[in-house]
Amino acid sequence: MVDDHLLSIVLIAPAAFAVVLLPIPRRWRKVHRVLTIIASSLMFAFSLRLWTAFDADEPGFQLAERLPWIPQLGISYHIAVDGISILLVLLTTLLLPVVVLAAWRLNIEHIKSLHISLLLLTTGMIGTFVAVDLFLFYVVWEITLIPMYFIIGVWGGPRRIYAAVKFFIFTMVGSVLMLVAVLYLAWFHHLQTGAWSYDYTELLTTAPLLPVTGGLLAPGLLVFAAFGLAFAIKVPVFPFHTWLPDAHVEAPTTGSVILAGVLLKMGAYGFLRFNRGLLPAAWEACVPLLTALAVVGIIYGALVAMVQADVKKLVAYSSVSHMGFVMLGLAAGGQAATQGAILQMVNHGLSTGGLFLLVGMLYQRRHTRMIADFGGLAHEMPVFTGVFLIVTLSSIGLPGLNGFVGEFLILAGSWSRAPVAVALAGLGIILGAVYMLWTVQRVFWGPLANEANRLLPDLTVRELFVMLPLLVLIVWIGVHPGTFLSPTEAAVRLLLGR
Amino acid sequence: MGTEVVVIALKLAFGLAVLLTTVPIMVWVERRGSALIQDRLGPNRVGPLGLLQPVVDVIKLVTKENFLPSRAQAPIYLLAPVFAIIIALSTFIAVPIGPDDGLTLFGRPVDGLLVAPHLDIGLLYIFAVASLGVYPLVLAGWASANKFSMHGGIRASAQAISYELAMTLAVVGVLMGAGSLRLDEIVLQQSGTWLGMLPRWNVVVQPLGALIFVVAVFAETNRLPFDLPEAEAELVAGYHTEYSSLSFAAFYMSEYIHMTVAAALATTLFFGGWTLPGIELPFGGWPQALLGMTVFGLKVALFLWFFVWVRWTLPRFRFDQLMALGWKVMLPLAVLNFLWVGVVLGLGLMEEGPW
Amino acid sequence: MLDALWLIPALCLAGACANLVLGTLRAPKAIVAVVGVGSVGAATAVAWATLWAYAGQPLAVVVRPYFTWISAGDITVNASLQLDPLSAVMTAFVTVVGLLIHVYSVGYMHGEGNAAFARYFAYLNLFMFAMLLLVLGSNLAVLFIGWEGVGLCSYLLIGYYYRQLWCAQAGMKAFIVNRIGDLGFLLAIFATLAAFGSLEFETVFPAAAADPASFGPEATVIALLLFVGAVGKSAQIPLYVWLPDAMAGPTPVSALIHAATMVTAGVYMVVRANVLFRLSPTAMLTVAVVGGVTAIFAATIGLVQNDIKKVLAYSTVSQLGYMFLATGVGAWVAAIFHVVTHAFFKACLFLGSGSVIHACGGEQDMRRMGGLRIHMPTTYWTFLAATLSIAGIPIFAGFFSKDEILTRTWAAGASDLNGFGDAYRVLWALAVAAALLTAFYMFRALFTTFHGSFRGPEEVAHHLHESPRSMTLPLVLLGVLSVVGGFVGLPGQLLHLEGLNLIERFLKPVVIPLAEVGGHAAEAAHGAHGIGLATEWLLVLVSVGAAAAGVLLARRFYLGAGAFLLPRRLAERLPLLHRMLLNKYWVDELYALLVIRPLRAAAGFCWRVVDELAIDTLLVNGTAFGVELGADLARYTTTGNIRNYALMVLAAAVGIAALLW
Amino acid sequence: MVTWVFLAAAAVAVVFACLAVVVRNPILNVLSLVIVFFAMAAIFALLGMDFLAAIQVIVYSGAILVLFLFVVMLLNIPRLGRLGSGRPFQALLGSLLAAFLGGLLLAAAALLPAGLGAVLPGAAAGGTAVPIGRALISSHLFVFEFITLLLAAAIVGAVYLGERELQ
Amino acid sequence: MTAELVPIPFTWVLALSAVLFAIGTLGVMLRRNAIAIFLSLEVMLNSANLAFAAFAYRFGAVHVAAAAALDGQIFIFFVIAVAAAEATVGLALFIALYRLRETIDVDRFNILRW
Repeated sequence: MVDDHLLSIVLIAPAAFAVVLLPIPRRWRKVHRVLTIIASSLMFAFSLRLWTAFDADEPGFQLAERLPWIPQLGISYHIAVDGISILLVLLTTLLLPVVVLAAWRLNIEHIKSLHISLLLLTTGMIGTFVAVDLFLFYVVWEITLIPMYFIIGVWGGPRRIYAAVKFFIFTMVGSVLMLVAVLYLAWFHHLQTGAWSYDYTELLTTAPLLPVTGGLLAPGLLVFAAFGLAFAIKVPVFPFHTWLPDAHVEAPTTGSVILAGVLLKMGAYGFLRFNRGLLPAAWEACVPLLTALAVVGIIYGALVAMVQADVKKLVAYSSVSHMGFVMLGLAAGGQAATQGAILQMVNHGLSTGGLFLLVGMLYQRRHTRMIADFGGLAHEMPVFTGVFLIVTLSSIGLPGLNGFVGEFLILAGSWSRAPVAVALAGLGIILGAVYMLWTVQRVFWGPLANEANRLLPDLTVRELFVMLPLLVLIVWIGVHPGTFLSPTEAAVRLLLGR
Repeated sequence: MGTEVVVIALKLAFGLAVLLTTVPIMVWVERRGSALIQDRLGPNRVGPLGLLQPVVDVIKLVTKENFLPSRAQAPIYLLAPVFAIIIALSTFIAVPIGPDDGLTLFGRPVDGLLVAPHLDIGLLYIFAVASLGVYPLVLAGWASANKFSMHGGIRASAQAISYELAMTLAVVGVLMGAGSLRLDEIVLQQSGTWLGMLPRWNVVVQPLGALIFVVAVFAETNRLPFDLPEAEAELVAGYHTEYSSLSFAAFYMSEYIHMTVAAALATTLFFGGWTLPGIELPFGGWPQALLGMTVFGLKVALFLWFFVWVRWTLPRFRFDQLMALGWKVMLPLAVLNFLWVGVVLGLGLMEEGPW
Repeated sequence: MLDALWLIPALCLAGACANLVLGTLRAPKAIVAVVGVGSVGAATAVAWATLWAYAGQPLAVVVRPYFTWISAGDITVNASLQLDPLSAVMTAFVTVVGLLIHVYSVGYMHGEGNAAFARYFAYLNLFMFAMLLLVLGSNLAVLFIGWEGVGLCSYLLIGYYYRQLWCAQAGMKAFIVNRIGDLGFLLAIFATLAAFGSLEFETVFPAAAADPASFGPEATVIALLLFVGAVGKSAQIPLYVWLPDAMAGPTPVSALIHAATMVTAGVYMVVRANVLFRLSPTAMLTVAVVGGVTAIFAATIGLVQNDIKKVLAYSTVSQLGYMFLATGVGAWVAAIFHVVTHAFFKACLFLGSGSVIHACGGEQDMRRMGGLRIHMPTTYWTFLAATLSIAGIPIFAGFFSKDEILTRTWAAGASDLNGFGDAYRVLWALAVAAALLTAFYMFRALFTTFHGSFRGPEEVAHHLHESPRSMTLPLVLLGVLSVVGGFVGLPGQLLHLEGLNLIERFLKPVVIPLAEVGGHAAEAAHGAHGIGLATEWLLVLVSVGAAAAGVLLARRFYLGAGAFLLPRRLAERLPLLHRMLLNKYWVDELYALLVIRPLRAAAGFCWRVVDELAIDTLLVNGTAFGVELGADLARYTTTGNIRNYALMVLAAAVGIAALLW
Repeated sequence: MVTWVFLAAAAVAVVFACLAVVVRNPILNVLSLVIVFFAMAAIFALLGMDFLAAIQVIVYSGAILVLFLFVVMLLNIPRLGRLGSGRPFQALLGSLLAAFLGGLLLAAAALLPAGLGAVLPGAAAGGTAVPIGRALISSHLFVFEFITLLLAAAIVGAVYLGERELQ
Repeated sequence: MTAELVPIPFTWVLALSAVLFAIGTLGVMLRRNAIAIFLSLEVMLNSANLAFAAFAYRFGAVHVAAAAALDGQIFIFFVIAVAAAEATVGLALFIALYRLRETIDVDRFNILRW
């Protein structure tokens, strides 16, 4: 029974649990916390079951569930996982208990609503990764928007409303175009086969037939652009990234972690799944542009991160840079590069998520994120420093930690296709070391610069437990990435082979 | 065509006569009854037992000046009492006063002599007309250009609207039992016995509905304890403060006609109309009709006495209490009755069983 | 025993982890020391046992794959270790020097707190792990792990005294400059992968050697990129700037990482990839030129440094230049030989300087030392032995290796290697000059530190003492090795005793067989040097002469009655030159001007102008403003008058009705 | 006879509708409308829709217009402004359009093939109340329930709007 | 089952509906008082009802057998219900507005204005 509907359970359980939380009075903060942590851990357990039930050698969709939804239009509730999405589902369910635990002591209003938002968000995010029906995909894609909007707008920093609205409108602009593209694909499918369908597996037969020649207004290119814009904004790719720093800076730690950890992946996932999978011809035509944007993003993000005064903003811009690597891997399109890009999504979720968590812990202690307010923390908080350093090293791609594996595969896979791009992206690696280490330098090393930082408490046991899963995975992926690479292999091969 | 016209004419004449004579009688009953209750004599000088007192009153009224306040809206002011009478009278048309099956007149079968025209929407018709009852009061109150009148008018209509709801809902219970809007069918449905021994009257089957209906009817007719629209202590005489002479008489009459109609309705809906519990008459035709009319008349008379009795026994409500009672007690109770009838019907208790 | 190969680095890693835990528990130093030294000791024992077993066999290449590290698409990278003569040599001296320095550190770092002490040993163990991984790795990727690992440890150890900002900054500088080189290495890995489809040494190099013609261009690219990595790690021009600053770390760290082992990783890597280099004359020449220029360049700076560790640092840079010069002329064995001897004498020198600094209470400026020979004889004698060794005085270890390099360079010039004979001849001249300068500044350091009279403050003078046993023991051992270390590479051909050169014989399988298959010109220069015996003896004389001249000059300048007078006068005579040398040719300032400031300006431009102004304000909020403006205009149609609206509705209704008509 | 009754009712409806729109005394407006609705009820009855006729009277005359009357009295509006006052141009345009629309509809009615209607056979025996009632709780149940929701919402809204003034 | 004919052409009913609709529209266009506008609206609603009735009367009998025979009447029923709801809320609004502005002259209300 459980196994038959495993995917549905993983997908629906968070939302269902949000409903369970609804009638509990919001003053029972502890009850909310305990229940949510139990529920989120349970969800993670379910997703682990998903992982074990998953067959890595099967390239196509697995554990599928399909129910007619609006049969007249060929819309169905069709969910399934394949090697590309399983990792991201797991990342999502892993980060949920982590952020709930991280927000444990947070003395904020409406903890109940925060948890409900988080749970709904989780359903949306998982849905994005498991939806096979494009209409369903659009719905869950938009569902993620609303809780995130609230998380930023309600629990955020001083400019939260601006940031939330910016986030919302940016994403909305893209996703509305995406809806148009989805409808167009269904219509085209109808034109070709006489049947309406929004199903990815069926659109695969017709979408590649969209003509891409005939100038910039070729249907294939337009659909590609519509999808691409939605995903590019989410990733974010270079010129569409300005919502990210604002959103990250203003969002609470919880939001930042989820935003960086999962939401950005939705864009890259979309690129791979839809732009690459459905429109290979248009993809080929756009590879130079994507590569260029990816490289610009890498260097640009790193450069801008370098001069930030706010740690969170710095990490946000570093996300732009890191996601540039993912985009580069996708653009290169080889087996290795693509697998690397998927792994790098996970890596980025872990390391940047970890950085946001750590910055959040620091913020909770000092209520500032300005680098200038710190200095010489290493002596006061040695364990914190150590953990921060490990996550930093993971972020800058030290071999033996996770970041390296992803970057290695991406760059190695891209080399034969675009050596210049790889070399330029390499500059991004150097700059990454520059800004991250410079930050570490200014925050942790040196004499104690600010008396307010004296005797700051070190990591608590709870906080250590928050970081522990991330650290374990950082090392695990770094030392034995095969665990996480092998499931993606067959699926990527199938996708690229089309 | 011929007999129809005759029947209609007869019926109208009879009804008019009965109702119009009821009014003076009721005035007398009321005055004598109040005296009885208050342990005094009441009018006893004019005629035997003061029976002619109403006649004298009428003469007095007719001879009074028909006063028109200077700022009154003349046409409305003058038309309001007329409407009042018309509406009161037209309600009665639909009420069946006796069994008319097999009746012949001048050798031809007549239909609808006693059971008004077999109105398919009978009950709805009554509601429709009753709902218009507010207009004369409001218009009179407004047209008088007098704040007491105005207030009285507004009170009257607010009260009427409020209690109409409860009344309608209570009647819905009756409708459910009968499965018809036709009043004669409702009456017939109440003949016979229920559960083997009880009269099959709706008051027995759904006492709550009957209670609500009766209370609501009190409010509808603006009788004590719900006579707030004309509470003399508060509003002089309410909406008819400024009226005199025949206009006043019209209002006065309409009130008593309303009362009579209400009594007739209550009888019809809840007390078996012209039927007697458990008695199957061995004869039909005119004797049966006459007997039925007598029974009906007696029941109505008892109800009218009940009206008087209550009026002189209970104190007056405060207006907010009145509204609270209407909305917060009567309405829910009416719904409860509604449910009760549903249960009774659902359990099959209304059917003729092996009782 | 060979199966225990993985134990060698693993033991060190275990030690590091244990010490990290001990550090958080603030365990007593004794335990930490036992764990720290013990783990490295065990690793050393295992290593030597393994080597013993290996040496007993025909010197085949032993590859031990453990698991697949990365596998995606056509990229497969194994986590595997390899034992061949080259890695054997490296392992041998790395473990020994590492162990000695661990022992030394127990004494040197005694003043630290428990946590800091444990942290130190954790880092040091971790370094040993990374370094051993580096030398034992069987492919470029594993090598790269070690490569970055040692870089990390270097970063951590340079910034060990993190509360001093400049220490931390030096660490960061080291890491970032190294990163630049690492990028080259990484790109080289990608290029290798693209060209050969594998990163395994045993796959790539035979393939390249087998088909030199078709792999020529790739080899050039790969070799140059690899060399970029080596330049970063081994502190060559232009990326040498981090090494002098790296002296901010504790002195044993300088000895182990920044003199003996890590910085020679570049040389190791180039030698490892000698097949590829040999396929590319351009790369060879580049390596040689960079090495030669660095040797003389760093030596000139070393002339005027007053910080004893800085002198040693520049000498390290200079010596590394020698090694690259050696690789550049195809003297692979000589390069490795010099790596080994350099490890001994430079570690000895650093430890000696550490001992001195320890005695002087942290003072590093030689101008406030002097006459220490009396107070700390052990240190003096070991230091002297190492100085003689580095100066290239015969019998001492450095003489053999350095002489070998000079000879080979000359030979390269003489045989017109790859057609760049003139360049090699110039490089030889530079190398000889550098040898002279080396002898000079090393003896300058020796004389100013140990001879004459003490010039420091009085209170320090009272405390001058010999270092504890745990420090002197390694000193003595290293001193001995500085003396006798060269005997493994005796230039037998000078005496017609071909078998004397043990190291050459040992390393031959790494260098020669492949070349024989390739049959390349470089081999001609190598096999018989291509020069006559007489010339060789002459060259020996020249080099010894240069060294002697340097020593004598230093004696003239810094010893005796006229000490320090002559140099001061010289400095006054040539102020520009002196200032230039003192300020290290203003290279740091130049980098700040040419790299760092433009970078920051570009970053600021990107942020303020591109991000905030162009994209966010103009495009994003501009669009929003446009919409708002349009809405502002459009809202004037809403008059607020309901009847107006009703009229519009009616008009629309009529219109629709008419349309339907 | 039926025809004449219809014509009479129609005439009454039109005349009083005009009065309801034109007369400046709001009470008279409401009363005129009452009469219009009565005429409508009559027409419904003529067309065999007795249930609707009753409902028309109960709901419109008995409830809605009473409410209007209430409000008119409550607000004590003395006299309405002159017809079309305030915005003459708009009034002119509006009347023209309204007239045009009316003409359009009339023309449409005229162009339709004229035909006599029919009263349902059921209407003769037992009225339409029962079949409509059955239809409401069977085939139109959803809309019926939805209407109850709408009414509930309207009540809540009205109560809210009224309550707010108290604070 | 044959339907009982009534001698009223259904187009007459439609025509009456059209006339009433026009009158209602005129009222909405010409009146300034909110109540009066509302009354006119009711006229319009009723004219629509009448149109429904006309068509139900004309075509309802055609579908005697079908359940749709009563649809026209049921629609009128619903329209009446909606009108009731509308009147409730609308009048409550007017009262609220009146308390706010002491007038219900719609020309005096421009709170919706730009």
